[in-house]
Amino acid sequence: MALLSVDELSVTFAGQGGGRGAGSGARRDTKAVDGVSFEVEEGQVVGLVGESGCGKSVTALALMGLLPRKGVSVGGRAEFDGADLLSMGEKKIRDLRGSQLAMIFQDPLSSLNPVVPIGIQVTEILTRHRGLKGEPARKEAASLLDRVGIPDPDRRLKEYPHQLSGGMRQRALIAMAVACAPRLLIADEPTTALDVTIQAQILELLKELVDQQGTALLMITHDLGVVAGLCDQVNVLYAGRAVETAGRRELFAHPTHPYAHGLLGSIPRLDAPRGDPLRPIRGSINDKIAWADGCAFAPRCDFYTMECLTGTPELTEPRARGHQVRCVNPVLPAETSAGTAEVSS
Amino acid sequence: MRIFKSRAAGAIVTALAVALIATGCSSERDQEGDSGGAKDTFVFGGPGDPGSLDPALASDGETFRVTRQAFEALLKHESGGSELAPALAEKWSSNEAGTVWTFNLRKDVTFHDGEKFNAAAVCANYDHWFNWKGTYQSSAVSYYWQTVMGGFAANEDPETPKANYKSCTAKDDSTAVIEVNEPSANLPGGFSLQALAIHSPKALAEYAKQDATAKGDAITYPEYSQVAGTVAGTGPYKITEWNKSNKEVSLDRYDGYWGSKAKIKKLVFRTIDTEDGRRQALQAGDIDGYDLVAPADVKTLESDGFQVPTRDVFNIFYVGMSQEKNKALQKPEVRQAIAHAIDRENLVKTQLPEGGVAATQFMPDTVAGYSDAVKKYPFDTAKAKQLLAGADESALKVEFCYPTEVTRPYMPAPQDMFELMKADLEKAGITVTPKPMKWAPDYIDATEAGGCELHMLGWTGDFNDGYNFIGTWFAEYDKQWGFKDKGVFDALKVASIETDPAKRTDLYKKANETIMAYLPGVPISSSPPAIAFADDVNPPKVSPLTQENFAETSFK
Amino acid sequence: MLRLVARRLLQLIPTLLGLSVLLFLWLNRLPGGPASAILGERATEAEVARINRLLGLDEPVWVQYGRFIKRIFQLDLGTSTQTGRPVWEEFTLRFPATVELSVAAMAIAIVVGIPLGYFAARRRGSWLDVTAVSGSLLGICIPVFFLALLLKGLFAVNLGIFPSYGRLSTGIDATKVTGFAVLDGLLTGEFDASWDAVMHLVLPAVALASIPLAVIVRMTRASVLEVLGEDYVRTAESKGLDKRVVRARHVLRNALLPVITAVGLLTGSLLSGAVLTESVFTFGGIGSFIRTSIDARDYPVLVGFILFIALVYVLINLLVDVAYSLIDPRVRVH
Amino acid sequence: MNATPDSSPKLTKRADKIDRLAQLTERTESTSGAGLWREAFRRLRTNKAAIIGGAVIGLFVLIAVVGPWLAPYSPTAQDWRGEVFPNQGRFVGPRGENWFGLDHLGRDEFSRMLVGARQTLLVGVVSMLIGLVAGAVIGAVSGAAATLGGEPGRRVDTVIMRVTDIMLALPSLLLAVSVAAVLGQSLTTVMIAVGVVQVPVFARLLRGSMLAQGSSDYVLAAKAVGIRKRRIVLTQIMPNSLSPVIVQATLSLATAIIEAAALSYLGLGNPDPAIPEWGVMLSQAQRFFDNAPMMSVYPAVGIIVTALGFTLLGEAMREALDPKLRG
Repeated sequence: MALLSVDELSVTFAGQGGGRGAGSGARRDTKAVDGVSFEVEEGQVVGLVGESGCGKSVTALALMGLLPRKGVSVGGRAEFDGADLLSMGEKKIRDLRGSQLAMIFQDPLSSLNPVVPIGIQVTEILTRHRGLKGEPARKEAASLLDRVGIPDPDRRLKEYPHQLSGGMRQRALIAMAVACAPRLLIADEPTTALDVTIQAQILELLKELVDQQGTALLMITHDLGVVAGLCDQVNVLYAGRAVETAGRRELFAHPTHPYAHGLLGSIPRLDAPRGDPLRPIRGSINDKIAWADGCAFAPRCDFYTMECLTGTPELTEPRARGHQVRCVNPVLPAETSAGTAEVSS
Repeated sequence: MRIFKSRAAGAIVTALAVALIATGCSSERDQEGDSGGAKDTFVFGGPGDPGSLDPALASDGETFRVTRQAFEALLKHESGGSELAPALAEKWSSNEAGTVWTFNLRKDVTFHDGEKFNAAAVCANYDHWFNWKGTYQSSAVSYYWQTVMGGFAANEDPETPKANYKSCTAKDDSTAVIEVNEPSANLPGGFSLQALAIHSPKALAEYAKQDATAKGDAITYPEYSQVAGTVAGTGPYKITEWNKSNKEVSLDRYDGYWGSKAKIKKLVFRTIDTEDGRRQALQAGDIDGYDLVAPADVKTLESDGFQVPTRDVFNIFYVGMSQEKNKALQKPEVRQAIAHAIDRENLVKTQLPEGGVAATQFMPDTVAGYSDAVKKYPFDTAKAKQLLAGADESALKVEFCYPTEVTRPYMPAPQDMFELMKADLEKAGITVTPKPMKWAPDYIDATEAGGCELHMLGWTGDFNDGYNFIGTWFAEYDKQWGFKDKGVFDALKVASIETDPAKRTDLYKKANETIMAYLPGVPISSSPPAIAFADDVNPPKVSPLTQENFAETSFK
Repeated sequence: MLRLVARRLLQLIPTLLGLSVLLFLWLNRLPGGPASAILGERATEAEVARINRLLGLDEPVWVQYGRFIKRIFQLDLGTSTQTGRPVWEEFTLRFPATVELSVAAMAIAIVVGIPLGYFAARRRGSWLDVTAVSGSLLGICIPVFFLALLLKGLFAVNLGIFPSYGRLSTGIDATKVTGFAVLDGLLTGEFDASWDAVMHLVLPAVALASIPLAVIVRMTRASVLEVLGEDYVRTAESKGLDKRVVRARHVLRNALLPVITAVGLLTGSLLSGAVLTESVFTFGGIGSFIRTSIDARDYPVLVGFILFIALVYVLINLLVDVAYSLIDPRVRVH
Repeated sequence: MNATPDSSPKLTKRADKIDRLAQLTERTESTSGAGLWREAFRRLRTNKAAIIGGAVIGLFVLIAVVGPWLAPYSPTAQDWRGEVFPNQGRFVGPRGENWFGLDHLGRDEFSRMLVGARQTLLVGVVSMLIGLVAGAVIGAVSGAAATLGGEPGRRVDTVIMRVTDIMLALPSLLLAVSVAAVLGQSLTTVMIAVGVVQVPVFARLLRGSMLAQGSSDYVLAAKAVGIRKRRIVLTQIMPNSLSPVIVQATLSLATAIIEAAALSYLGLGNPDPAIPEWGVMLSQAQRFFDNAPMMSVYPAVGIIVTALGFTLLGEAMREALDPKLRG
């Protein structure tokens, strides 16, 4: 069975002022995640793709149990190795965090405590989960930094975050994440804050680490390039729901949900015929309709029909086994041209 | 933050309310708060720190209150009264001219430092003062010597008055003869002043070594006058410590005292500058008595079981007029109008402690020379209006100065008293511009220099002689009043050189009548400075000159 | 570090010099002199003139300024016109009292304020939070002297729990060592004296603490709230660290940085509060002395006090900076 | 399937498709559009603290404006003089004709409170303005010098800031005494004194935010485009530095009123006690606290509540304007 299987995960934030006592009338709640389901197998690299605001990060935090308790309601199940992370007790999930579950965050600078030396920030996790203290802890920390490719680790251990370069900071964070050889590593946009040259290195590093340790990696990104380079399995999220799930090749070859189709259409490709225009998706993630009422993507969709506006569309496998699409009228080979035709006309 | 603030606001208001009600309403007082420990210490609260331990350098009541317990002069005032009585001198007499004063001294008197008291000691003191040099010649240091005895052996400043003191000779061990050049209305009263109290010759020798210096911006008192140890007198108590940071002076009973020994072993004077500070301290049992009780508190204290004995009045509170500052005031009608406009009775009734009286002349009725025959100016707004009209000053505008941040024995609440009189004057159609000033130096300077059209001021007598009151103002031209009136000046001249007490008293009566006819200003009231004691105290006889002798005090 | 200190101390000199000039010019514009302060009703114009001549107040301005500056440099602040003693002596005499009071007040403010602010932030919206926030608001809005009066009226006069004024009860004769009443008692083993001194301290200290306490609570609360939202706290959590570690190492430590600065500045401002509180409780410190000096227009004392405060303030700031650069690595490099 | 030849049905179909869509589509309003102030105001409206604060202040200002006409009696006339005996601790509490009772000179306390509001507000506002203007000028000069003046400018800046530092250090009432000493005691003195205390606060504040703005991208941009320095300061830096100043202004209204009260307590307040002002009334009444506590309570509560009002509003504004807390 899967290492992690997320089933109908939903996260709802109480509206403005809600959850802060009776004082002000709670306003409209916002569903950040609205029934995401996906699976991660041992050692597999799974991608969560979608434009910002589609609920990727929230999903990750929900899995780590890092969402604030107040004003947030989490629904569904997320079985990690058979245990449900969502209903798990504070104490238990603390034990999992850092040892079995680890996470890497987007902005390495703000994710490191500015007034605590790197050394301590690395060793503290060793102390917590591997009972290492004093000299051995320091040694281990040094070797960790070494593994993530930080030169002269012993000096770095004494230094403070602001004294490190962006790349190094992220490496340090990774070092902490893999310190206890976790079984699942969640990386939330680990490269967005870095410049391109570094990005590649970091991705490389991640890749080899997970290969070495057989760690499963949940890669959260908006960058299809990253996905293409890394992931085995890809989930495309829109407005807090998975709209398409497929293997990497399958997805890139036949994007079937109009959104996924649009996403791929909106990135420049060298192999595309010259003069063939980029086709951006109109509107923004802010124009959407509740999944309950229909397909949230409808307002931006070129192909939507009345059916799209009646209730949540079901997951179907219109193309191939294991290639799930949540769409009433998916983009199938016949229509692709038609669809594009309408746009260009 | 958002909504809590809103709740906060609510919470605050209630909290506040509770606190206020609690303080406001709960009026039961706990009497057991007495932290004085064993009852052999009497703590008395005064409004200000003493300036020096050597009374000769002082001119303020707070200093004298303390030193009076440790130092005695040749004469004193009878306990609880204002008549001269023997102190270190058993008998005294003067020649016809009033220039030679003979004192028969008390025997078997010793100073706190063991020195023997005798005629030599007396003369040592007078000569010590007479030979003061440098800063000691500043009237800020030697005010009383200069008022009683004039200048010094060698005056250093042209402005210093010429010496009236001639010599002091020890006829024998117990007879001292003090000679002056000219008779003075300040004698013999002056001999009773604390400022002229007798110190031990040994101490004097010490004093002489030290100098008061004036450098930069103020006068520095000599060390000996600031730290207990050197000063030594003959009084029932001896000064043992002056703890400035604790604002208290401690005295111990002097067992070698010649008279009836003090009843309480230890006497402490503490400074508590505010009126309610002192009251609360007494109520909380921290002190056993205090002076300058706010009139408002007298009833409260009495109903709480405290003793608030009433002193006889020995001061005068008046409204001064500077005729040079505002020409309109030169018209007698205007001055009379102002006199008629002010409702003295109401002021006495609502502001002064029990025993306060409206004044008809520039001295209280306790002073020899008080006259019932003076012209009176009863409260009569209509009359005032009409007088003003007569002098066509109906649109009279005056500037009225009053002091802030001060209470004096004769004016317990200056600002309130000012407001009352302002209202009165305005009723009579006079436009009043208030001019508040800090008591010192601003107000004092302004009034003395005649800088105020109207001002309120007062005087507490040093000793029982009419001249000590009216003489200080009306003996000659004075900027404060800014008038020249031969009649008034002469009336005082003749009185001041008359040596026969009885005759002098009559002359003072005359003077008072002349003054009130001329009406240079408006005498308002005399008020007894209220003094309070805890209920377990047998208080000393209260003195109109606020010269309580705490040796008389004891615990019940 | 040393260079920082040295630089600051050098900066101090011109500042104080400039201040002294201002002060002198101010002094020079002032009416009256010591004479009438001493003589009261009994002062006459002639007297005042004589005394001023005696004090050299009739000399040309520049001569006086020369004297003034010379004195300042000799740490001679002149003589109090009220007490006729050197200002410096008067200060040193009363300084311990005020220090004692200020320290007590600050102690209260910190010991109560930081935990209160911290838990208020942690239990945001709880009754604790509401009380803390409203309390601190009130603390800022209630006039210190009125609060002092309330406290005194309630706890000293009506309930008689605490003494209503002063530093020590008269019954107790404590031997003077350092001048710090509480400390002395402990040193000499006169514990009753210490206790008595403490009792005398409570009310004024509470009154004086009101503002710093309020500020500290608010600052701590705000800054803890901010830190709780920081990414690095989330990182720490994601490492599954113990609550205690997260709070101590990653929340409190960072949250307290701004509070430290605040504490420094507040200490400077305590002195002005002391003037009010001390005068309500006639607490024999510099505060009440200044109050009487204000009434008596005792300018030498006031000038001395201003210079003195300026000094204290600059030194405190220096301390704060040093402390800051010790805790916050980011400051060290610049 | 959507490429159907016949037009009319398609049209209708399209039409109601759009309608249906329109009614379903939920536009989450984006904050980016609204301007700083519009947005701030929007947030203020939803902030209870702001509402309460605003209400209190509104009431206060209203009283300050119309109070004198509402006052049933003259605040200065000692109409009931005969009935109050301060020297015996006998006072007159609330009663039919005098809702708040009488003060220590037989004047109607209620009327005095009403009229006093205006004085109090006057003192608060004027002194705040004094502090604001003076402080703003100093701060602006200092800030401008620092951002654009190069090395000499920076030196000027440090000097100015040193001075303000010291001013910040001096107990407000000492400043007040100094001012009073030179100008003599008057209402103006009080205002100036309290104002002077605010100067360094405003100066530092404005300078601080100007420096922040000075190094911000858009200023750099403006520099890059080669806009003249003065224009940058005037058109770019100043406007954007103002919001914190405005917040501070609101807050210092509170402190000003409290300061003024403290000054009156030290006898440096408004010299003419006849003219009612809450601070003066409080310091006058606290003498009679034991016999007539309410006499002190009225002005005290007045001061505290008003101060609270301004503080609440100020805090709320700060939150509303603070980009960190936005969204």
